[in-house]
Amino acid sequence: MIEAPGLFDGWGGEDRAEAQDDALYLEIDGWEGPLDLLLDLARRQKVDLRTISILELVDAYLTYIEQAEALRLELAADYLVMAAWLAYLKSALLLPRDEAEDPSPEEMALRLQMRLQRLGAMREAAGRLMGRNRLGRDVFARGAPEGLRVDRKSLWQCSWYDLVRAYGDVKVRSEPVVHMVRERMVMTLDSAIQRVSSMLGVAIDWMDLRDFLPPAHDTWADPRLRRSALASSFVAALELARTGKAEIVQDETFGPLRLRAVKP
Amino acid sequence: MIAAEAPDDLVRAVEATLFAAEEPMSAEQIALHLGFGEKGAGQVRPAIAELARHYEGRGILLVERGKRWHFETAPDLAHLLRREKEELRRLSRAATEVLAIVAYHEPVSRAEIEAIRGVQTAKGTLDVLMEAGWVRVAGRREVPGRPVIYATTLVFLDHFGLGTLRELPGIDELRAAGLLDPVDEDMIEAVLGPANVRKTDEPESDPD
Amino acid sequence: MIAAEAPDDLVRAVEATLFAAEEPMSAEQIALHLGFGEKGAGQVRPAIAELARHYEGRGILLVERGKRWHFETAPDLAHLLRREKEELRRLSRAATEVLAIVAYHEPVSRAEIEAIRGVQTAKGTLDVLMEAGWVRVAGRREVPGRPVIYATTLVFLDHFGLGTLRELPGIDELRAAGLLDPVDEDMIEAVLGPANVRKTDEPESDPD
Repeated sequence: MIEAPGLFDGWGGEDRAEAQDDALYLEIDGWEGPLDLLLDLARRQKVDLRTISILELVDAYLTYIEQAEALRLELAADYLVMAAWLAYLKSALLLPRDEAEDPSPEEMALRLQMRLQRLGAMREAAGRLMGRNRLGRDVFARGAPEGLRVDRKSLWQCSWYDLVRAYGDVKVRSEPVVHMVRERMVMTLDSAIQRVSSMLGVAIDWMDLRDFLPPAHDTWADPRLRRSALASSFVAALELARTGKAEIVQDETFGPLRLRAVKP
Repeated sequence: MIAAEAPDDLVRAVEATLFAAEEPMSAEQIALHLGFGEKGAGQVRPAIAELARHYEGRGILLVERGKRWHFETAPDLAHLLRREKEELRRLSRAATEVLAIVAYHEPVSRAEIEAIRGVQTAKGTLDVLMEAGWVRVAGRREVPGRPVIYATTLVFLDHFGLGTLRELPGIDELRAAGLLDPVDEDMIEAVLGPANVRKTDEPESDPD
Repeated sequence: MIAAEAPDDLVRAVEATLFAAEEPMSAEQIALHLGFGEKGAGQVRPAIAELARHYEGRGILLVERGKRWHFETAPDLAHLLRREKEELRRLSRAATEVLAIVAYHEPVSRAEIEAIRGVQTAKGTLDVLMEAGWVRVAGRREVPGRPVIYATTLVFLDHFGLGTLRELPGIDELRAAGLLDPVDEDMIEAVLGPANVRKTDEPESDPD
């Protein structure tokens, strides 16, 4: 467990301050950026971050950067940028105050100090957090829990009516579809040809197709049978015309069809 | 009595060790784990015994199995580990149809059910009916492929208040009860002869 | 005294349930598991409290972590039980710092984490913390750019033995000292070199 020191002294986490001074100058890669380095330098002053001298801190940072350069260590640009800014801050702090300056050097110094405090606080908090008794390392949950399981069991619901109705639906749906056409009386084409040709044989002049139909009484009164007879007689007339036994005329569209025999 | 209230450090250590252990531990293993060395079993045994006494009557027990100790749920509470939760669920339409077909045609294979329904029947549908306890596998049909055949159960008869399957209404009764009544006009027309014949006689009057 | 010796059935049931559970359970979850329904938490809470009392001073404790309860070994026995598990990889300093920042400031965006640390945070750092199950994405902040914000998880509380985030070490002092106040962007600019100094030269750019 990492010993957690006082909250505000800025010390925490790994105790790198114990490192030798010369080690410090070879450790440039060990810091996570200039703020981290500044915090480490601040810790070396061994004073509360709230009362730390920013001027001393700036000096420490600039000295460090100079030494690193003397050792020809490659410095990341942001370290140099920070160095330049700190040099500017230092001169602003030392020179007579320019009232127009905004923000004032003191304010900038204060902000830097506050940032270091925050980072220091989080670093220390991280140390204390990691040093807590941790589950799986210091304290343990039950090694072999039986586990809880809830088996969801469905209680299926279905009524007698649902069942029987479903069967009815299946039967209705799966019944073979049969188209029923009732047998009905018709005049066949053969009988129509016979009737028309025999009537034509005795006719003297043009005859309307409708006159070839049987008289409309008894069975032949049925309009459906009459329609069949008309259709069959028409086809018979066409057939007789095709075989050269009759000729057909129609004076106007949809007008009456007239037939007469072709004399051989 | 006081010991039960404030166990000594050894008892506490044994308790924590057994609690955190992933497998049952022998007295020797516990002793070794707590740094008593190989011969420390004698020192931890009284602590184990005290723990076992302490847990008597509680929700968990310290039990010995083959000289090794572990905590387990009290037997009378074992039902808490595998709890069953019952949910009322309405049988789906497809499942109801399949159930009806099994009832009317049993024993029946899945292919036959599909032929009657005119649609494929998901395997899960029959599983649901078997889970409900209404349908059972009744063997295999002795035809090529030896398909599994299904039949209803006594639970089915009970649930639907039937003495035997013969009490299910026949097709004529279904019709009389209006259970074959139109669901779909066209379908009905296809089935109910006379109405159709009349209609086809007057094709002109058909709006279709 | 007698109650401790012979716990009632509810206490035993809660004890067995929490012992058997693989995850910490809330009072609601326990009530649900024991069949008290969704609103039964009030009925099981006294039993939980009695159990917690009973285990005080024993080798294992009933502890509350983020409103969920679980048994764990007593912290003072850590020296006997401690194991450095391999899974418990050593976190990098950057990762521990980011974890602390998320915990003490949550919910917090990556930019805010970076503002506190003064360096860019590698994407992998947050990934490691999320993989460990300690940090989760907690939505987006409704500001321009809608940055993702991060927060800790219940697993984090479990792992570090915290009942709530209020138990984070030193959090009250840090808050009182203003060290957890939202990060002031302009303060960062003031610190981060010439480019920023130029910016802060523009008066009244500070929204505060």
